[in-house]
Amino acid sequence: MTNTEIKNKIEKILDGLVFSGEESDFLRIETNKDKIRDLMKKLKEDGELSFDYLFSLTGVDFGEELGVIYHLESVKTRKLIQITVKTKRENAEIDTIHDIFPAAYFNEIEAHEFFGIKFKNHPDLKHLFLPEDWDKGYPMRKDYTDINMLIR
Amino acid sequence: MVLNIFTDIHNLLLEYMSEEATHITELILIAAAYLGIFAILGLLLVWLERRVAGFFQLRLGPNRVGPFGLFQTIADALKLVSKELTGTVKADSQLYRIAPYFVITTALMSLALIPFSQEIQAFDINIGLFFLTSVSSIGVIGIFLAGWASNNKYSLIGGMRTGIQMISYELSVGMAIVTMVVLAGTLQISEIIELQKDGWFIFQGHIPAVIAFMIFMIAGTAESNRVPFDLVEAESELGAGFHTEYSGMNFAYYFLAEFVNMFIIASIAVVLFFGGWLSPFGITDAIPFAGLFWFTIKVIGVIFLFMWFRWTFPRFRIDQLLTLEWKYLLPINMVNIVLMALMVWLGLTL
Amino acid sequence: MEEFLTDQLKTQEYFLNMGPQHPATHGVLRLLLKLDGEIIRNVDMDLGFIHRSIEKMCERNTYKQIIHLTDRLDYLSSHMNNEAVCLLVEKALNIEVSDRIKVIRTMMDELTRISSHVLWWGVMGMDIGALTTFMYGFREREMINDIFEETCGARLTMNYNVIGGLRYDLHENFVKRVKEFIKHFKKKLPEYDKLLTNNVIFRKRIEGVGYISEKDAVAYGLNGPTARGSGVSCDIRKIHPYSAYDRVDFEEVIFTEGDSYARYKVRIQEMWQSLSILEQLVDKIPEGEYRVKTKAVIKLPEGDYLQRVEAARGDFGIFVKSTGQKFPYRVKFRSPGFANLTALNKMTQGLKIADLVAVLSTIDIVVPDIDR
Amino acid sequence: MSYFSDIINGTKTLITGMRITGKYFFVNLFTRKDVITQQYPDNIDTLKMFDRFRGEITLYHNENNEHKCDACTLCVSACPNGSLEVFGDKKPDPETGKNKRYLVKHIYHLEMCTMCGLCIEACPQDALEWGQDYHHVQYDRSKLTKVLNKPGSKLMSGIKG
Repeated sequence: MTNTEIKNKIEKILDGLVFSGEESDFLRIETNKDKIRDLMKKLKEDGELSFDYLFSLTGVDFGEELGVIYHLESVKTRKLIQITVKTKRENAEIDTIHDIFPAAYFNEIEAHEFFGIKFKNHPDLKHLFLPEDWDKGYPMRKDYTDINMLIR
Repeated sequence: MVLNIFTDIHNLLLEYMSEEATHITELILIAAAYLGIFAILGLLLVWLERRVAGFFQLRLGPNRVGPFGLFQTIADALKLVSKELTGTVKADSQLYRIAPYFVITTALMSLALIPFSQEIQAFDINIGLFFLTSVSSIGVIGIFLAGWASNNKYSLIGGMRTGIQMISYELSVGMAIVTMVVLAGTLQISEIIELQKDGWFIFQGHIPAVIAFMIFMIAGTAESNRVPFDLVEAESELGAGFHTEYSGMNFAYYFLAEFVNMFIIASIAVVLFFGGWLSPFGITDAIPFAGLFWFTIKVIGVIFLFMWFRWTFPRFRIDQLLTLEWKYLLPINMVNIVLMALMVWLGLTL
Repeated sequence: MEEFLTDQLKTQEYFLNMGPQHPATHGVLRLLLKLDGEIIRNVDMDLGFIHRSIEKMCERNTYKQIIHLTDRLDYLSSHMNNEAVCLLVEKALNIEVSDRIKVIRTMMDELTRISSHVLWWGVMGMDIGALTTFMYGFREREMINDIFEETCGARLTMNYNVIGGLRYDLHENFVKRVKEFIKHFKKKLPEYDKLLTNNVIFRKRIEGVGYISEKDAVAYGLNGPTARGSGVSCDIRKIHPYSAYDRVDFEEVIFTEGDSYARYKVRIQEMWQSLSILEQLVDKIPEGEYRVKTKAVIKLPEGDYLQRVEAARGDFGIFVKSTGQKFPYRVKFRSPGFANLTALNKMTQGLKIADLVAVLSTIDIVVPDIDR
Repeated sequence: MSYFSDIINGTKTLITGMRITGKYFFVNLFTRKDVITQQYPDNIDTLKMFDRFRGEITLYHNENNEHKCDACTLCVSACPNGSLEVFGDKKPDPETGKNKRYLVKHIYHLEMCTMCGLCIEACPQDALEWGQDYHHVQYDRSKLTKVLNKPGSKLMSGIKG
C-alpha cells in the first residue's frame, strides 16, 4: 500500500484532514483537535488500514501553539503515518486516546508534564519524571528558562 | 595423654574449690568454649562460603586479608561490631532487640549435642535427636519476631514466609529423621554412631536410607533458609527480608546463626547417614581425637553440597515451595518410613 | 464457614514501595505495589530518578553532538542508538555510505545485541535467585567489551558511529577476536541452557507467568523481544532493513506463548541468530572507506524525520523536527523500554511478588532508557 | 505416572546444572584457569589499555616541549559540554611582523567531559589526542580541572597561527 492509497482511504473515513508528505517515507496528517479521538478510533478499527500500533506520542512546542505528534503504525501492513494535532498555548487541551491505545497512557502523562498539554479525561496526570512537588512550569517548552540550564 | 586433658582440668579445679563450684566453673568453661566454637565456626563457614562461591563464579573470592583471605571474615566481624545499631522508629523495640538472641541461643543449644568426636560432646542426652529437632524449631520464632518487630513491610513478608516454610519443612526433616530412627532404634546420638560401626546407615538402610538422605538434604536446605529456599531473605524480591532493619552486631547474629544452622543440619546428616566421627572401615579408631578429623571432613563435604546447591539453583516461589513439600516430599517420606519399617522388620538391612 | 471467615478475618490491601533502591528494579525504578498478602493487585510506577532531559539537551546541540548523548540512553545498546542518529541524518542529507561501513555497523550491532542479551541472561538468573549466572554472563560480555574497546576506544559508551561512517577503521585484531568470540560463545551458549533454561525450578518460575496476548501486546505498544514473545512480528531489521541487514540471512525469532518463558526463549534464540549473522559477515568485510566526508556544519532541511532501529530491547525510534537550523527543533527518543514497561501492570495482575521480579527481568528494562 | 517422571526429570535437570557449576568449581579450585576477574590494584603495573582507549584529552607535546595548538578555539565550539576553555593572545611574529595568535592556557574540565571526541575531530592541527590514563580519582573536584599545555611550551614551528 502506498502513501497515496492510504491517503485516499483515510479521506474516505474522515474529511477535513490536511495531508502532506505522500512522496516521503511516511504520510503526514494534520487534524483538528476535536477530531482526534474520532480519527484514531477509525484508523484503528478500519479493517484495511488497521493502524493499531501507537509507535510514539511526542509533545511539541510549535512556538505559537503546542501540539502532539502521534506516530501510528499498522502491524499488518507495516505502514507508518504521522498525525499532528495543535492546540493553543493557554489552557492547552487535547482529548486523551489512552482508552483506544493503552500505550498512550504514560506518554500522555509525559507530554503533560513537559509541555503542559492537558489530556481531557485522562485519569491521572501525575508527575512521572519530575519530582512530585514540581511547580516550576513545563521544562520542555521553548520559553522555559532555568538558571541551571547550560546556555551556549 | 591427650585423653586425660578433661580429667586433668577437673582435678586441677577440684584442688582450688569445692565440688559444686567446680561443677559450675566447668559449665561456664564449656559454655565459653562453645561460644568460641560458635564464633569461629560461623566465621570459618562464611569464609568458606565466599571462597567456594568465588570458585563457582569464576572469581577468586576473598584472598587479601591473611593467608587465603582467612581473616577477611574476622575483619568483617570487627567492622560489624563497630557499626551503629539502627532500627526503625516505630519498631517494637523490645521484641526487635530480643529477636536475634532467639536465633543464636537455639543454634548454640543445638551445637551442644553435636558429637565432634567420641570425646567431644557436651550434652549426650538419650532423646538427642528429638531434642535437636525441637530446639531448632524455636529458632524460627526469632526470625518471625524480627519480621514482625521491625515494622517494615519487607521484613514482615519475609517473616511470614518463614512461618509457612518452617511449618512445612519441619515435617520433612522430622520424618526423614524418624525414618533413620526406625533403623537405629534409638534417639541417643552417641548410640546412633556406635551402631554404625559395621557400616554407615546410608549403606545399612540402602534405598530407603538414600531416599531419606535426599529428603533430608532438601528439607535441611529449607530449614537453614538457603537457596533454593531462601525466600525469607530473597534479596531480589525483599531486599534483605527479615533482617532488613538490622545492622551491626544484631545483623551479624543472624548471619552467623544462619551458617551455624547449616553446620548443625550438616552434622545431623553426618550423624544419621555417614557415621558421625567414625572413620571409614575403622582405620583410625584407635587414635584419640581422630574422630574430630573425620567428622569435620564429612561435615564439610555435606556443607559443600549445600553450597553447590546455593550457587547453582534459582529460588522457588512461595507456592511452589509448598507444592514441593506437601505434594512431593511428604507423601514420599511417609511411604519411605513404611518401607524402612518393613525392611527393619524383615531384617533386610545390611 | 466461608462467610464466617470473611466476616471475622479482615484482610487489608497494602502498599509496598519497591525501589528506587531495590535490587530487582535494575537501577532506580520505583514501583508502587498494591498487594493483597503476596498477590499483586496493582502496579503503579514512578520514574524520573535519573531523568536528564536528554531530549531538551539535544535541542541545544548540533547533530554531531547529539550522537554521544544517545549512548547514555540505553547504555547496553549504545551502538544501535548512535546508528539511529547517523542513519537519520544520512538519510535526510542523502549521504551514501560505503558497504564497509554498513557491514561494520551491522557487526557491531550484533555484537552489542549479544552483549546486551548476555547481560540480561545473567541478571535474569540473579533475579530468579541463581546468582552464578551473572558471572557467567559477564565472562562473555567481557570478551565483547574487549573487542569494542580495542576498536572503538570505550567499552560501554562506544560512540563509534559518526555521521557519514565510523570514527575509526577496524582494528587489525578485530576479525581475529570476533572469530575467537564466535568459537567461544558457541561452546558456552548450550551451557546456558543446561544451567538455567532446562532447570526445573527456573522453568516452573517463569512458565505461564506474566502472560500478555498478542492483541494486548500491540495495544500497549510492546516491541522487541518482549513483543516477539507474544507472537508479534516486529523486528525492524526485517521490516525496514537498514545497514547490511538486507544482505544477511537470519530469522526473526517469534514465540507465541506470550509468557515470560517465551520472552526468555526469544532472547536466547536471538543470540544464536546474532551469532549466525556475525559468522556470515566476519569473513566478508568489504574493503572501502570507513568514513565519508561530510560538511562541517550539518543542517537538516526543514521537516520531520523518523528513524527506527532494532536495539537490543526493541524498536528504538528517533524523531527529529527540524526547522533548517543546525540545531534540531525537537528531538524525541522513542524508547523501547518505556513502551514495554507500560504493560507491566497488565502482565502482573494477580501474580506474586516473586513473579513481578521475574516478569520485570524478562521485559529487560534499562532505566536510563526509560527516564531519558 | 507423570508424577514420578516429573520427579526424575526434574532431578536430572538439577544435576545437569550442578555438573556445569561443579566443573567450573573444580577447575578453578585446582588450576584457576577459568577465573575471569582481574586482581586490580596488583596488576596496575602490567595493565595496559588499548591504544584507542579514551581516557582523557591531552595536548600533544613533542620532545622539545612544543605543541601544535594555535588557540583557534574550534575545539571549544565543538564541545557539547563546555569542558574546554582556550585562552589565546596575539603578539607580533618575529619573522613576518604580523600579529600571530598563540596559546596561553588550554583548560580542560575532566569532570564535565563525556569523552565524545568531537574536539579531537574538530582540531585542524591534530593538536589534541587521546590519553590512555584511566585513573582519574581525586578527592577534590577542582583537581579535575587540568591545564593541558605544559609550562614553558610553545607552538611547534610550521603551524600557522
